[in-house]
Amino acid sequence: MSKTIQPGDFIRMLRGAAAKIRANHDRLSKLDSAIGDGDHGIAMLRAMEAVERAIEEYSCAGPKEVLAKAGWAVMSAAGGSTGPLLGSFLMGLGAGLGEAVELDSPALAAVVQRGIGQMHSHSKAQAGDKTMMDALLPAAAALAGATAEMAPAELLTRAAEAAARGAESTKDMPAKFGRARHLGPRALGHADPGATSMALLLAGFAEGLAR
Amino acid sequence: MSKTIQPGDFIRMLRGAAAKIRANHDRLSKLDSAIGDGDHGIAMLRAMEAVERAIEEYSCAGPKEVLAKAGWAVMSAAGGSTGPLLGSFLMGLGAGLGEAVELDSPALAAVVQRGIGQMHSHSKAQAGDKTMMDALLPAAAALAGATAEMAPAELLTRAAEAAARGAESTKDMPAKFGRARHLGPRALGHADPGATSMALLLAGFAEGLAR
Amino acid sequence: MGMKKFINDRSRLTQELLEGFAAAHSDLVSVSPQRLVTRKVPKSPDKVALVTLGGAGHEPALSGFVGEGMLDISVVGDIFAAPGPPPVFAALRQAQRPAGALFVVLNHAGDVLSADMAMQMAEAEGLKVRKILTHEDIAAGPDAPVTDRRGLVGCIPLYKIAGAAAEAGRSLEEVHALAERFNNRMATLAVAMKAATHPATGATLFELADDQMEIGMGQHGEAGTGPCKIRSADETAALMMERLVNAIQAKAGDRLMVILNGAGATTLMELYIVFRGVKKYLDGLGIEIVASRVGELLTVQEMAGFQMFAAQMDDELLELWKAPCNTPSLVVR
Amino acid sequence: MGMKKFINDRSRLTQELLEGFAAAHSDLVSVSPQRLVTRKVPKSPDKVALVTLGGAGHEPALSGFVGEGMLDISVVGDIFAAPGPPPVFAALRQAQRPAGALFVVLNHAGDVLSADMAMQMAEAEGLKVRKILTHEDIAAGPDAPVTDRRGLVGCIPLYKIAGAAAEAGRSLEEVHALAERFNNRMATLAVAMKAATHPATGATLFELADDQMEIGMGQHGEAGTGPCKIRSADETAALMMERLVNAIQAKAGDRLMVILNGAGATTLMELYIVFRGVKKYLDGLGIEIVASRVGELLTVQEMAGFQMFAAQMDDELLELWKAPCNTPSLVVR
Ligand SMILES: Nc1ncnc2c1ncn2[C@@H]1O[C@H](COP(=O)(O)OP(=O)(O)O)[C@@H](O)[C@H]1O
Ligand SMILES: Nc1ncnc2c1ncn2[C@@H]1O[C@H](COP(=O)(O)OP(=O)(O)O)[C@@H](O)[C@H]1O
Ligand SMILES: [Mg+2]
Ligand SMILES: [Mg+2]
Ligand SMILES: [Mg+2]
Ligand SMILES: [Mg+2]
Repeated sequence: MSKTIQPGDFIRMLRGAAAKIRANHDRLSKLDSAIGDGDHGIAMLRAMEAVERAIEEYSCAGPKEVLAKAGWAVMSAAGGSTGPLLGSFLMGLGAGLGEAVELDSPALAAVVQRGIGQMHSHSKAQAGDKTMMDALLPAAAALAGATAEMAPAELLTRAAEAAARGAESTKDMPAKFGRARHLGPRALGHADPGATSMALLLAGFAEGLAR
Repeated sequence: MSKTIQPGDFIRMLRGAAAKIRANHDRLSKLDSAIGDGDHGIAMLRAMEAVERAIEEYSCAGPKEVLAKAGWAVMSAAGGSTGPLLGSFLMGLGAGLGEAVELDSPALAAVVQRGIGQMHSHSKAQAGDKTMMDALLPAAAALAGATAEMAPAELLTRAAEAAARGAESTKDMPAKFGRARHLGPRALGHADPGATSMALLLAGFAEGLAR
Repeated sequence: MGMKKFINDRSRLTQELLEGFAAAHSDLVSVSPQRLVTRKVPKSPDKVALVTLGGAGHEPALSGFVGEGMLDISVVGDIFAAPGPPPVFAALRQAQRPAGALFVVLNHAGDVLSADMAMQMAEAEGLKVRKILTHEDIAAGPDAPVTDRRGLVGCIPLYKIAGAAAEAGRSLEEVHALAERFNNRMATLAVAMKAATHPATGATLFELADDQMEIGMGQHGEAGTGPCKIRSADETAALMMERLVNAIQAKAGDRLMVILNGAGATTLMELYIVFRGVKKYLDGLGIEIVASRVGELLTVQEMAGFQMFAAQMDDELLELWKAPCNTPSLVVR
Repeated sequence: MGMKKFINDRSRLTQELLEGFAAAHSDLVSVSPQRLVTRKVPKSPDKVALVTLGGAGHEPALSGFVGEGMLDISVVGDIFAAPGPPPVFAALRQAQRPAGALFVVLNHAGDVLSADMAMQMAEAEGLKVRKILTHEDIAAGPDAPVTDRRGLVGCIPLYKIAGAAAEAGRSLEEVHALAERFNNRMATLAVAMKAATHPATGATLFELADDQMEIGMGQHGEAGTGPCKIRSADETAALMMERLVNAIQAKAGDRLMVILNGAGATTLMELYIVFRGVKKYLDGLGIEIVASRVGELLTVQEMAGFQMFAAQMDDELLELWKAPCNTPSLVVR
C-alpha cells in the first residue's frame, strides 16, 4: 500500500463518501425521526449530490477548488444544520489542502483535522453534547496518531473506526444541541444521526481511497 | 268531555307541547344528525324554553298576547330554520285566536289552521318536500273535519295522529328543503326531524288539553 | 369522545366568541346584547349602510368584515345557524337612514327565512332597504335553480365592492346595481378533504375516507358531487377552475378576481400551491388574474379543504375592490 | 399512509409555494431563484433595511411580512429548515446601503448557524449589518440560557416595530436599540393539541393522546413541559398568561401587547374565546391590553394549538406598532 496520496485522491475520497451515504440515508432519516425531525438522511443525500456536482464541474480546476466549491454548494443545498456544518468541514479540507502536491499520513491528518476544526468553530458543541462532534473529535484524536510510515488508507480507517465508536457512544448522551436538545433524557438510547453520518462519511473516505 | 275550550286553555296546550318536546329532544337531534346538522332537538328545546318564559311573563296579558310574544321569542331564541317557522306558527295561532272568548272544535280548528297557514306562507315547501309541512298539512286536513259535536281534545288528537302519519311518511321522501336537500336520495329511509317535532307538538297540545 | 378544542362552555360558544372578538378589536367594532356587530365609528347617514346576517362558526366571516369600507352591521346567529328575524329586523331598523341600506343575504335556508321575515317587517314599517341574495355555488351546476345554489365565500368580495361604493357616496340604487353586477358574475366551488367537528354538539360534520376528497361540499358538510380519490394540487386546480370558467363564461382576454378561501385546516402553503396551479391553468387560456386573495375568509371550523372563487371584473369593480377599507380581518390601504 | 394535503411533488413544495406566493402577491413582492423574497418597490437606500431568514412551512411567516413598513428581504429555506449561509449572505449583500441593515434571526440551531456564517462573510466584506436574535420562548423558564429559548411568533411584531422605525428614517443604531428594547420585553409560550404532518416526509411531528395537550411545545414538535389533560379555554389562558406575566414582570398599570397566534387548525373562534380569557385574567391584575392581534401569523402546518405572546409596551413602541405597513399578510392603515 502506498504511503502517500495525491491531492487528486480527495476526489476518490469524496466519491466514496457519497456512495456510503447514499447506501445509508434511510437509516439516517430513521435515526433523526427518533430524536429529531426525520430529515437528516435527505439532508445528507442532498449534500452528497452537491458534492458530486462540484466534482463534475470543477475537477479540472483541481481538488482544492472542488472542495471549496463543494463546501459552498453543500451549504446552499442541504437544509437544516447539516448544510452549514458539513459545508464548513469541506471548505476546511480545501483550505488545509492548500498547494500540497503529495501528502503522507501526517499531512493528510492535518488536512482532515483542519476540516474538523473548521466545523467545530461553527458548531459550538463540545464532546458529550450528542452532535457530529462526538464522531469527529475522536476521529481527530485518532488522526493525531499518524506517522509517515502509516498508509493513508489505514489512517483514515482508524479515524473512521474512532468516529464510529464515538457515534455509538452518543446513545448514552442526553442531547444538548439541535432539535433533540428539547427531548432531554428522552433522547437516551438513540444514536445521534449527525454523529452517525460523520462516521459513515469518514468510512466512505477510507473506502474511496482503498478502491 | 267538554265541547268547548277557553282561550286560557291554549296555555295548557303550550305547556303540554313543551313537556312533550322536552321528553323527546334527544331523539329529534338524532334524527337531525342522520340527515341534517344534529341540532334540531336543541333548537326545539330552546323554542319551548322561550314559550315557557313568555307564559311566565305575559299570562296576565292574556293568551293572545302570550302567543304573540312566544312567537317573537321563539324566533329570537331557536337557531336555524326552526325559530322563524315555529315562531310564525305561534304568531299565527295568536292572530287566529283574536278576541274569541270560547271556542268549539271548528273554531279551534280554524285557529290552528291559521297557525299552519302562517308557517306555510314562509316555508315555501310543498307536501312531499320532507319538511315540517308534511306533518302539518295532513294535520290541517284532519282539522277540517271538525264538527261542533266533537270534543276539542279529541280533535287535537286526530290532528296529532294525522301529523304523526305524515311524519312517518317522510321516510320515503328525498329531501327538497333545508340542509337535507343536498343529500338527495341519501335522505331516504330517515324521518324528517322537523315533521317529527311538529307531530310531537300537536300531540303535546292534545295531552295538555286532556290533562 | 373528547373534542379537541379550546373552549369553556359548549352552550356559550357564540357569546364568548363575540366577547373575545369585541375585546380584541375594541378600536373597530362593538357587539350589542342582541348580537349585532357594528362599527365603532359609524358611517355618515348620507351614505348607504350595509347589513348582513349569518351563523357563527365561520370566523373570520362574517363579522370580521364590519368596518370602514365594508359592513355596517353583521347580525350573528348561533353556531352554523341563522339569527332569528327579530335581531335581523332590529339591525335593519338601526341601519335606517336617508341613504337607505343594502341587505346582503347568503342563500342558506335559515338565513333566507329570517331575512325574508325581517324584510316583511321592514317593509311594513316603510324602511328604505334593498335585499341582495348571494348564491354563487356552482356545485349543483351553474344553471341549477337558485334554491340549489348556496351562498359561499363570494359574499366577502361583494361586501367589499358594495361597501366601497357606499363609502364613495353612491345612491342605494347604484350600490345595489353594482352589487348585483358583481353577484351575477361570480361563482364558487368548494372541495373538502377532512371533516370538522361541530363545536357545540361535538359531532363530526361528515366522513371522508383517508384517500378521498369531495368537490362541491357545502360549508356545513352538505353533500357535493360525491367523494373521489385525492388529486394533485394542479389537477384539483384545473378541475375546479374549468368549471368556474364555464360558469362565468370567461374567455381569453377576460380579467378575473380569484380567491382561494381556506376551510380551516388546509395550510396557506397548500393554498399557494393550488393558486400556482390556477394561475398556470388560466395562463393557458389567456385569462388574466387582476385581483386575488389567498387565505381564510370564511371557514368551517377545522375542516380541511377550500373554496375556489372566480369573478369577471371590469374597471369599476376593480377600483372598488382596491379601495381602502379597515376591518378586523381585511385592511386595504 | 395517505397524507391529506393539496400538493403536487413532495420534493418541490417550497419551490411551488413560492411561485404561488409570488403570483398571488405580484403587486407587493418578488421571489429570486435563490429564494430571496423582496419588496416589489424597494425602500429608499437612506433607510435601514430589514433582513430575516427561516424555513418554509410556517406560512404566512416569514415572507408574508415582506413589504413597506416591515421586512425588505426574507431568505426562505426548505420546509422547517434554515436556508444555507450562501443565500443568506447574498441577502445581506443585496440589502447593503449607506443606512445599513438590521438582520433578524430566530433562535433555532440551523438558523443561527447559517446566520452566523453569513455574518462572518458580511463582516469580512465590511458590510454594515447588525444582528438581533429573538429568543422569547419561556417554555424552559424565563431565566433559562439563551440556547434553550426558541424564537417564536415574537419576530413578527419585532419586524413591525423595527420596520416602522426604519421607515421613519431612524439610524441603524436607533432601529437596533428599539428592536432590542422590544426583544427584551417580550415572551411567548406555546400550547399544542393535535399534531401536524411534515408535508415533505409525511411524518407526524409528534403524538398527543385524545385528551391531552402540551404546553411549551416548539413549532416543530419539540417537547415542552410534557403532556397534560386538556383544560378549558379560560384555565389555559390563565395558566399561560400567568407565566408570561411573570416572565416580563408585568404588574398593575402596565400596558401589554398580546398576540394569540394560531398554529394552523385551531379555529379563530377558539382563539377569540381564549383571548376573552386572557383579557379577564389581565383585567383581574389591573394590566391593560393596548395592542392585540388574534389569528395565524406563524403556523406549523395543520397543527392545533397556539402561541400566546405578551410584551411590555411604551408610547414609542406602541406608535411604531400602529404605524402603516403594507405586506401580503399584514396591512395597517
Ligand atoms: N451545533 C452543532 N454541532 C454539530 N452538530 C450539530 C449541531 N447541531 C446539530 N447538529 C447535528 O445535526 C444533526 C441533525 O441534522 P439535520 O437533521 O440535517 O438538521 P436539522 O436538525 O436542522 O433537521 C444532529 O443529529 C446533530 O448531530
Ligand atoms: N322551508 C321549510 N319549511 C318547513 N320546514 C322546514 C323548512 N326548512 C327546513 N325545515 C324543517 O327544519 C328542520 C330542521 O330544523 P333545524 O335543525 O332546527 O334547523 P337547521 O336546518 O337550520 O339546523 C327540517 O327537518 C325540516 O323539517
Ligand atoms: Mg433533522
Ligand atoms: Mg430539519
Ligand atoms: Mg339542524
Ligand atoms: Mg342548524
